[in-house]
Amino acid sequence: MTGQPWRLENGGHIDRSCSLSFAFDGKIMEGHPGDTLASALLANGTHLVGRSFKYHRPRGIFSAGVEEPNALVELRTGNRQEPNSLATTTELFDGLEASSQNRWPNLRFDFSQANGALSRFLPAGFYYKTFMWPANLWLTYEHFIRKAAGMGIASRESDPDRYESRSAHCDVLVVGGGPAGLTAAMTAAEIGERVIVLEQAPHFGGWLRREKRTIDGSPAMDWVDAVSTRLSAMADVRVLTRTSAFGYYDHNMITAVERVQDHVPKSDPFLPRQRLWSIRAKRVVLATGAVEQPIAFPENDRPGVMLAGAARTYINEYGVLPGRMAVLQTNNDNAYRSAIDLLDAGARVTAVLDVRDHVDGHLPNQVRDRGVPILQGYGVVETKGYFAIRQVLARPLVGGPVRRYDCDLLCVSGGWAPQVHLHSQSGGKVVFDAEKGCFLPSEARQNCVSIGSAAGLFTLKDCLKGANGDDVPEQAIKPTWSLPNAPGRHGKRFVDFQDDVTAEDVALAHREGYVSVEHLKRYTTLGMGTDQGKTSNVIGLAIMAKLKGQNIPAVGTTKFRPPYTAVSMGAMAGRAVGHHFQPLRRSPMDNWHHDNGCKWVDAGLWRRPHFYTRPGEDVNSAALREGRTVRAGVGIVDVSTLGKIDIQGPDAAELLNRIYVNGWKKLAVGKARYGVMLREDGMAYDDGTTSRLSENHFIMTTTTANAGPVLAKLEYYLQAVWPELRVQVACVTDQYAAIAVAGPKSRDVMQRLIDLDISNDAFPFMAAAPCCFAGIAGARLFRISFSGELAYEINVPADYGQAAWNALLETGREDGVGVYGIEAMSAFRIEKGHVAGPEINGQTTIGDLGLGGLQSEQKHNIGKSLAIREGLIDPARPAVVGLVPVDGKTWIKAGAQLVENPDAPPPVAMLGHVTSIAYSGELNHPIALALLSGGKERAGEELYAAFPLRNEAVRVRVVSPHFVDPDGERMRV
Amino acid sequence: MLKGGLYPSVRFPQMEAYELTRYSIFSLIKQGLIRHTGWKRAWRNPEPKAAYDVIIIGGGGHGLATAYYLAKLHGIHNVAVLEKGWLGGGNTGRNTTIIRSNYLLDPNAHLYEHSMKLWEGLSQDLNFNVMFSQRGVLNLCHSKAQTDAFARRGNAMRLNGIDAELLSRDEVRKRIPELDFSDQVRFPICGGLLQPRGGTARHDGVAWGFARAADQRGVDIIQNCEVTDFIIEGGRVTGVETTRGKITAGKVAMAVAGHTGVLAQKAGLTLPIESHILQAMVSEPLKPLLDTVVTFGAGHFYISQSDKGGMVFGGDIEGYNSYAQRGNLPTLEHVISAGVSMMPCLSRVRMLRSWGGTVDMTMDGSPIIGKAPIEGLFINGGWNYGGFKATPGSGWVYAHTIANDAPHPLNEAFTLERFARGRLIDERGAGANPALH
Amino acid sequence: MLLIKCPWCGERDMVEFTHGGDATKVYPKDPNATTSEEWHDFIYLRENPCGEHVEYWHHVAGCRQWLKVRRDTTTHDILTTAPADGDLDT
Amino acid sequence: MGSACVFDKPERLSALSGVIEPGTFGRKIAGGPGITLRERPNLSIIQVAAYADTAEETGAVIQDLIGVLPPPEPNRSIMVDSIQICWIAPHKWWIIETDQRHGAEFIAGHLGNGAAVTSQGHGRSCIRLSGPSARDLLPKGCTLDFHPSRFSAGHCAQTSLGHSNALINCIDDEPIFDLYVFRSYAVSFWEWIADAAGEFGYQVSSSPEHG
Repeated sequence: MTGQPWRLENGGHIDRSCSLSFAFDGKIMEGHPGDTLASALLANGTHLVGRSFKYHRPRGIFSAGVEEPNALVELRTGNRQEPNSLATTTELFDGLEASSQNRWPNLRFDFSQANGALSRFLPAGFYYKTFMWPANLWLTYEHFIRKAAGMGIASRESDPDRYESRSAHCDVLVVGGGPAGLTAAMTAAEIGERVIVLEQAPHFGGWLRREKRTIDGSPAMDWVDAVSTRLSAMADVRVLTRTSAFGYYDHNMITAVERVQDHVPKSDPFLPRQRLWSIRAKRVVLATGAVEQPIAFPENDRPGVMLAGAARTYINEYGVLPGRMAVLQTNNDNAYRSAIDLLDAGARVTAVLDVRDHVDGHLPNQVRDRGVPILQGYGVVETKGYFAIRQVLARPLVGGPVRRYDCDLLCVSGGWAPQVHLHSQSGGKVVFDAEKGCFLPSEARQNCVSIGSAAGLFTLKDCLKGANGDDVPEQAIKPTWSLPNAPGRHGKRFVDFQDDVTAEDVALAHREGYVSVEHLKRYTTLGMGTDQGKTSNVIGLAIMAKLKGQNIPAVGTTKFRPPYTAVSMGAMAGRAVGHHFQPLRRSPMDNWHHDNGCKWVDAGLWRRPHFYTRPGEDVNSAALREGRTVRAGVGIVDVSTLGKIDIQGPDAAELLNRIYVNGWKKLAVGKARYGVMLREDGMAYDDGTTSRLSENHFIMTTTTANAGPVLAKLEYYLQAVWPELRVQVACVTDQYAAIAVAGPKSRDVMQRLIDLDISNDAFPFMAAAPCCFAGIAGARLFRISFSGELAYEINVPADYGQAAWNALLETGREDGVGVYGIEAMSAFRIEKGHVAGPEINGQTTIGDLGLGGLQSEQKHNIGKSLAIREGLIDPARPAVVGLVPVDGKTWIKAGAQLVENPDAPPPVAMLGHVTSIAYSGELNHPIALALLSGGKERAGEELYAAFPLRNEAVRVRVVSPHFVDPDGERMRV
Repeated sequence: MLKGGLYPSVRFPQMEAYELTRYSIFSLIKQGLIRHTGWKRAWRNPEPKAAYDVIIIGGGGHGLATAYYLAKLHGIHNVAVLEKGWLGGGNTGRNTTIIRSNYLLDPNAHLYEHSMKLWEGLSQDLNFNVMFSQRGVLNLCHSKAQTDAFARRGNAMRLNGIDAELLSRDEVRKRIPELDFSDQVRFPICGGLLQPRGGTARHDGVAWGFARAADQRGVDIIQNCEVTDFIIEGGRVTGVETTRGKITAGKVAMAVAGHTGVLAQKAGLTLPIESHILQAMVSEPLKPLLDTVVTFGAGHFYISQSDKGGMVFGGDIEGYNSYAQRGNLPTLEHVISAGVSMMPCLSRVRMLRSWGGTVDMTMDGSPIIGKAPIEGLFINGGWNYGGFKATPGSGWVYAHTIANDAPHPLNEAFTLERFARGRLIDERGAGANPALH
Repeated sequence: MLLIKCPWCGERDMVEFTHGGDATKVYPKDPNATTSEEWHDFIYLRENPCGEHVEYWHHVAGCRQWLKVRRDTTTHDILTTAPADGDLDT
Repeated sequence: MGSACVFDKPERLSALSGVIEPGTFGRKIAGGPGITLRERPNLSIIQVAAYADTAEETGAVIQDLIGVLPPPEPNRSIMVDSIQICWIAPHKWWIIETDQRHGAEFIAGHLGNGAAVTSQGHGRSCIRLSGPSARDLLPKGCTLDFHPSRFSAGHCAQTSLGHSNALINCIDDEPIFDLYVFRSYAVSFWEWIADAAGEFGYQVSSSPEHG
């Protein structure tokens, strides 16, 4: 234990009565509740926390917030390891483990620091200019480039934590809980509006936490506590801390991430780690504050170089002294507050370097009165030290002798940049203010307003309402972005610390013509780091403007895009991951299938029984057995997933006429008919049987996949195109359980369960009727056959599905009834040459599918006119055929391509492809359906089903797709 | 079917003498010694001339590649590329940089494979490292039906002379153990279709490399010059009006995918194209985590890791017409939940940036490259999701079409007329619905 | 995130809707008297405006009504909405 | 034949039977669970779809049969003893009964061609959500505004809830919400809502024979 040598006796919003232990690079240290990892490290005297991206230069804690470019660590370990975590915003908790990244073997001795020595050969974009010879070595070069690049190491294990998202609505959303935000929130809340306040930090107060300021004569934090306590107590106000607004989307939708449990050592399993908020606000108030900007002077990246505001934040918020001997480089009065706070905290301030030629402000004079030399018109030209800064060399900007100042802390301030990100994301414009030297929000696109320092208003007077702060007059800032090297010197002036982009890199980009803002960014990687350039974009822009001899607005600024701060993908995904990625649709008999050894297959969101296993069986043998049961006697299959649409109304038949290619007006009540519908462009779309239950009442079936789309299409045509048709459609897919009962004995079994005469005369093929089935009222019976056998389909209200299923198994036992899955069902339909999904694939016409004859000439239907285009009636189009292996035994693979000579050199002419395959229990050999150019014309020809992916080519003979019972006698008996 | 072998031979003659420094490790060291003060502009910044043989509208990858191949292969040097903003500022600089030629239908397969062959020598040809990295593109499949469909595509690729491998679940697992192979998964991985030669490239570098190489061959690259109208005389395009004045030309070629519809309207053409938003995202930079480009088969998600270490990923278009270059949250949420479901360790990885690009979606999901119905006007657009990977191939065939006033066999199927004739190139069989391609 | 005003349900989030495409493309009133050019135009050609776009949306997770929407494709502002067979300008 | 209907009364099984177990789950909350869930099985849902020009007479017929006028304004519901009537689309309603008192055929018989009547009782599962945290649970899967001033007794809405399409009917300001989802989604939906409710602590009460 080190005893926190840099911790101050008092001050700060930390709890000294309690100690938390944490580890950094394996070294155990202590901090207090209220600390961040960064403040705790500083309390323990640790400035050096990381290495830069490219040159691997030692880097220290630079800021005290989300703008931090250097202090990135790997937080936690194992399946919770999080790379690139900001030490400056990570709340300390007991047992926290963190380690430095992008160094090997360790932080102090990093092999890659050699890059630093080579840095003169590694300017911006160097990789575009080399690594090209020999060409085949690029992957090797790249291997090493990749290893060197990247920052932290991500876990390769599944994240054990849970996440969730939720929506919220309010009249006023206030982003930022500083003085301006709290004031705005209270103003809105007091007139009874629904208010939500978001604060990214753990506590309200914003910059007031980091300063020694008073409001109405007492410490400013008293005011903050009073206001935030009052707000929290109000009924229609929701205050969220640890919640970062990161995105501003259309129609006043703000997204934010609440870090619910990132700060606790042990998480509650019932709470999410993080929660994504989508907040729809009538009005948005952006009180997002400002981020202090540095100045790019030579060797400005040593550990111990810190933003002036950050230095006083560590003193005032965390009770930590960031240095005992400080130098300050500034261009504004505000930064002198840091000098004052350092002096009050017992540090020495050896000098203040101010780029302004005449400094006579209220704050500077306080510093001057305390004996600190203020060097006017001075700038840093060099710094000494490697792991920590030791000395600052400064000289007059107009030239002159160099002065040296020993120090262990160099505070820098180049003024403040309002955080206009969300304003810009919302479509609002930003304008550059030359006096203040920063971009300000201008006209908004959506209903939002920026206030406080986010709007460039930096005094308490600008923020408070009905309360008075202790503002003091400030002398004007002198916008300054970079300071020159001393003559003959070439110290690196870092603009983007994380990505090692220097002022010289910006100059190179200018020299080579990459002068537009976007080119500058992309060529040098300026602002592309995890900090998104919060302390570097404006400086880079300013340097480019100077080089181009233009002003900053002329060069422009890059668009701000979400997220403002990086968001974990888990939070974006919420609950919809893994098993819950998509909902699972279950049939009414799902439990039975599950309990009876079925293997599932996904069909859209549904799961369907693929086959039912018995010991020693695979899918093929199981399907064969199930099929034989049907052919020999009777079997039942769950077909509940097929789409069912209830169609009623005087114009129902007319609607069907317009939707399907075939005619429906003449269909008799109590009859079913097979129908095919086209897509608007004339391609085959969907098929199924539709039955007429009464004059004005039809029940349509669709494929499982198209149930939703077909209903939406019907609604579209009825509401938008043919509103004059009196038809009502309703989805009843979930209302009915559907069971197909197939096999020569199916009638015997069904007859015992049903209150109708279902003899062939009374209930012939394609008959349909309402019925009472196994005591279940409201059932519907259809004599349709997908299997080609004598078959029925029975629909019962879904809650009775299991009862109906049981009744069939019960009653059919003596007939040896069996169950079958869709593998066996698919084999039946292939034997019959019935087309399905693999053939109706969106690329085929009804002609291709052998269904051209269905097209009625008497009427128009959707797609009919475009179906006659040259390309859709070309005789060379692939059409459905059957295939059998010439050797009578080799399986043909689905997805094989049909060719004449598989060994020809590429490109090999492809005549078509194998769509569906099965082993025919009836014929005792493998069979297949295919789409083949020329189609039936080729019957008898021998081709190859080529499967080069497996180096196979099966010799096949083209046959009719109707393998079994081509005339369909069986289903009509 | 192409006659005389599948692909025109793609050979790279030695570069002509350069007036500018040739990029190499040696020039880099030499410049390093003089602190890189000797580098010249990558391309000139000329004032537009009054007239050119060919004007190319659009300074993205396709436009610049077209200019380059016009100059290099067809001896047409008096060419201007007019860019309304900054080079590569459209979809060239906004895509997820994936390069593949794993297409089912012959016209697509041939075009993209030709492009792939050009990619394979591009850095050397341009003397600009575009970092084309052939780390493989893997399409995951999650059902028997999907496996069959992938097999159909993979077999077609092989028969067309394109590399493809069908991987089993275990082979996929061996390659990328970080994918979700647990029983907690909604759509288990059955296997995948791999194109080993597929990969990624540095998108900005492609635009800059073509720009520099075209510039060296005399092409004028003119940024901040927006075409405001076409000059059409006697049914023939003779030039364009721009924000920097009138410029006449023998031929005018559009290469502004994303805005093809808007530009074509200025010439009085209505196209089978809708503009939609496609979002992409990148994570914070990580040490190498994923070596292959992977696409999820049970949702819209594809991912690769950039050389800088960022996980680059994207998904589906927003589904509503837009030029806003800004997407919305639901798509982002779906894309990311698909990603985390596919690769659970991504859950703690942070998304650093997300952005949107405006893409041309055609009514059959395939591009349009060829002569426009107006004399002297050429059209190259409707790239849907496929624009970046096609860049060199597109420029190559487009240059051929412009130079010869007739399409090359590689692009003759990609006409505007194919829609009326029903000769669609509908890779997915989705029909005239951009949202489904 | 778009907020779409359903003529019946009021403003609802886009997640409840699906986009139904260009609503200026109207299915021919007399299909038999429609030329192949007109069909081609109807199915394939799009004005694809950069600005105001009249389009269909389907309130698929809500009242399942189709609506017409006038929306700006550059800003995503929704200007007016109406029932699918209604008039956007009244 | 004919004999078929003398089967013993077949068992009506809801999609959630065997899935829902009574008890108290999730976080331990002082003052008891914030959420109470129970299934309302065996409902009869009669969908009545009229046309613009028959909406009024249809409403009148329903009023005669049931004793209350179906709400003409969108997204409103009404309750008369145990019967709920919800607006689900222009001139389209759901009549939700806990017993077969009226039944689809009966209502259809009185409406003739003026409206289409469809049974949906087996096609939906209904979960009754109540408890002090109910208004905080729903936003975890839904974009609607559940503030009491915006969604109170007599409001209903169809929306997307936890990745399922749902009808939410607020029947009491206590608050009590009835959530209707498609039967095939019911188990997934239950998994979702139970998981989302964990934070508040939730109790599952056993379902009565009828909702």
